[in-house]
Amino acid sequence: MKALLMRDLRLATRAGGGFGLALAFFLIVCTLVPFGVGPEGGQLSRIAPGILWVGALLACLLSLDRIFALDFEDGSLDLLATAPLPLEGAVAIKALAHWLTTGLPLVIFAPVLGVLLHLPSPAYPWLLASLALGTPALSMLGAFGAAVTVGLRRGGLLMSLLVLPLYVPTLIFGAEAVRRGASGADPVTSLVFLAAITLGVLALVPFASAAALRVNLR
Amino acid sequence: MTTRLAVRDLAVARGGLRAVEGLSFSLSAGQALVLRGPNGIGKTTVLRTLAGLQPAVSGEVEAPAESLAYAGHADGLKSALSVTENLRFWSDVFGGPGIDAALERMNLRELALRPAHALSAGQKRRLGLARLMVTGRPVWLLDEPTVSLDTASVALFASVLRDHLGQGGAALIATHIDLGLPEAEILDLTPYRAGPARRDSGMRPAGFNEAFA
Amino acid sequence: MSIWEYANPVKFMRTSGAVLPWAVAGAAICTVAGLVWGFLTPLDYKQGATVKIIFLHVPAALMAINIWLMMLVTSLIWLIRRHHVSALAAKAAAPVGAVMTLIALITGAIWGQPMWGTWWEWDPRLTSFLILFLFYLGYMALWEAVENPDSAADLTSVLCLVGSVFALLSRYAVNFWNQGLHQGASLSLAPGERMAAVYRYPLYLTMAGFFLLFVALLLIRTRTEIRRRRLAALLAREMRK
Amino acid sequence: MIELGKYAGTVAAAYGASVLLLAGVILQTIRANARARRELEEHENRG
Repeated sequence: MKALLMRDLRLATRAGGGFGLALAFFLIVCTLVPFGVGPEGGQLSRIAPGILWVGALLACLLSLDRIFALDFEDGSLDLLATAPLPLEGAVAIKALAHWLTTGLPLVIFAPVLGVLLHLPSPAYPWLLASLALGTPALSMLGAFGAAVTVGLRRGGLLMSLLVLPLYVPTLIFGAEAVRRGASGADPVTSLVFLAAITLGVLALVPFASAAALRVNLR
Repeated sequence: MTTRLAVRDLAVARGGLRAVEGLSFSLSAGQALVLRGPNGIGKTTVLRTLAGLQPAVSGEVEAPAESLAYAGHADGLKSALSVTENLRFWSDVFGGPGIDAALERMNLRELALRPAHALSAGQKRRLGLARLMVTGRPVWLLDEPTVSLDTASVALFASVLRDHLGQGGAALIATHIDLGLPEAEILDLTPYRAGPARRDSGMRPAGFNEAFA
Repeated sequence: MSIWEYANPVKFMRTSGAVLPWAVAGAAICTVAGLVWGFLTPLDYKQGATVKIIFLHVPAALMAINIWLMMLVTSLIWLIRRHHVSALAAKAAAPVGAVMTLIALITGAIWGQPMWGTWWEWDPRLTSFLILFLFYLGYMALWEAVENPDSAADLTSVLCLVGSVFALLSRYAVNFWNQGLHQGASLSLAPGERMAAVYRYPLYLTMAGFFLLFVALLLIRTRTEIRRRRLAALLAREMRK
Repeated sequence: MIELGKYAGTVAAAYGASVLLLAGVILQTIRANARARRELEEHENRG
């Protein structure tokens, strides 16, 4: 387990691993939005929670296909499937590695972009909390999408189509928490729902992902 | 002698059609079996089925849990990692013995710190085979293990294989070249080629492609 | 005789061939009669003629959800009992379900325009149907993308399972997100809220019509899929000779 | 004559769009089925 996690982290952070691409993408999205909607601060601060959440979600999506595609191509996935490690565990570990290299940096970086978008100051703790609670679900669901489409030609585009609808509940509760935080309302209900969804996803989706992987390895 | 792997009346399918059927053999400790047969008969399919990567259509495969190590066409190497890192990873995952013996035996000692992307095709293959040694598993399922190896490396591989057999291991190898292992028995798959599915035989269809037969 | 006998493709072809004319006739009669009857209903005192859209909107929405449920059941049957016809039926149902969802969405938008003053409102019900439509699209795209038919059946079945859970989750999440303008269930059982009989009976008729239409389309499409698979099987066998 | 009042356009558009969509899926179903049947028959007659 630990060996797999360390290997995936090492691969992601080495040259050519694509570490930081997601962050750069997040930055670009948050830079482009003001060009689109105008520089007026009040309007920006109203839509900032949504932009930050959608931006984080898209940045997360960007690197999903790497979770399994590379291991599938070079045969590592065959070998992992025959290893003593249960495939469900391998899936969970790989999703965790994806979260540590993509989700976690996004969470840490988001407040900086919040400044750019005039996010009201009471919302910052809720932004951090909601992203920290929500992004693990994004990684795990993304691993499911990657497992279903691994080995398919043009799998990337299809994966987006499959994964994005699955992101809807997480996005709704996550952005709602920040929005309520920004307006001074109580964001705890949203956060509780968000955490519930994440826990459910973490508990159940590895089984679906491993089943899909086994089908694709046949 | 202990039986490492017993296969009874195995049928495997590819693309919803039976490829090989009625295959029975057993592999005991110290034995090597070479699978032969024309291209496309299903050697790879048999190996992948035995490795548990795809379900058998029918028949039984008996082997102790986690005793099989599979090596396919791809070596499962990460080009950004060094030889040592690659090997240590698989050793950790399989919980096998340390990597030193494998490095030594496959003549990879001088290359130990080199990243895998700087290896030649033959060197990569040697690393892929060294991986088998660190799994610590007794039965090796090898699919064309000697691709891109030169004569010296084939000989090296044969001697590693002989050591493995000597220590009570076993191997099932799909290959067309002579490994220089006179003791290895040959199993030709041609007689087991699946015929047209018989409707009356009560056999489970391999897939929808046979469901109409 | 057990119900699983119908999972045999040969038997399915025979039985479905016998049932099909009745389903087609029933679908045509009920749908056309229901819609014409619906068109002749009097104007609603509040909504005017737009109330006539209900005879399309409600049956389509009902079928959109029920077709997904039917796909869920057939996917489970495939995963558990490995009956190929079951998987093919799920594949055959998806495009019909997607069209039903689209009809529900479009008629909803057209109806919403005069009632709510906007073509599109991010109302929970409309939004959930949009999400359901996305799930249908993803499901169909996955069927198209996977080459090995058995793998495709497995993967789409797993997707259908996971998608069902998330479609339901989205439904409640959307409710939380926006309380909405949409009226409550039209066929509520509470006596006071029941809609007038003039509208109710033609609505039942079009519901039956849409259901039979789905059955007829499902049978034809499943037969198409079985024929395609048989052709593929024959070609595969020839290739090997 | 059917009474439609001021919402005639709305109702007509809803019915029109729905009928169009239904006709589309019915037509596609029938054509795909005819094609599958023809191809299969051709193949069986040949071999």
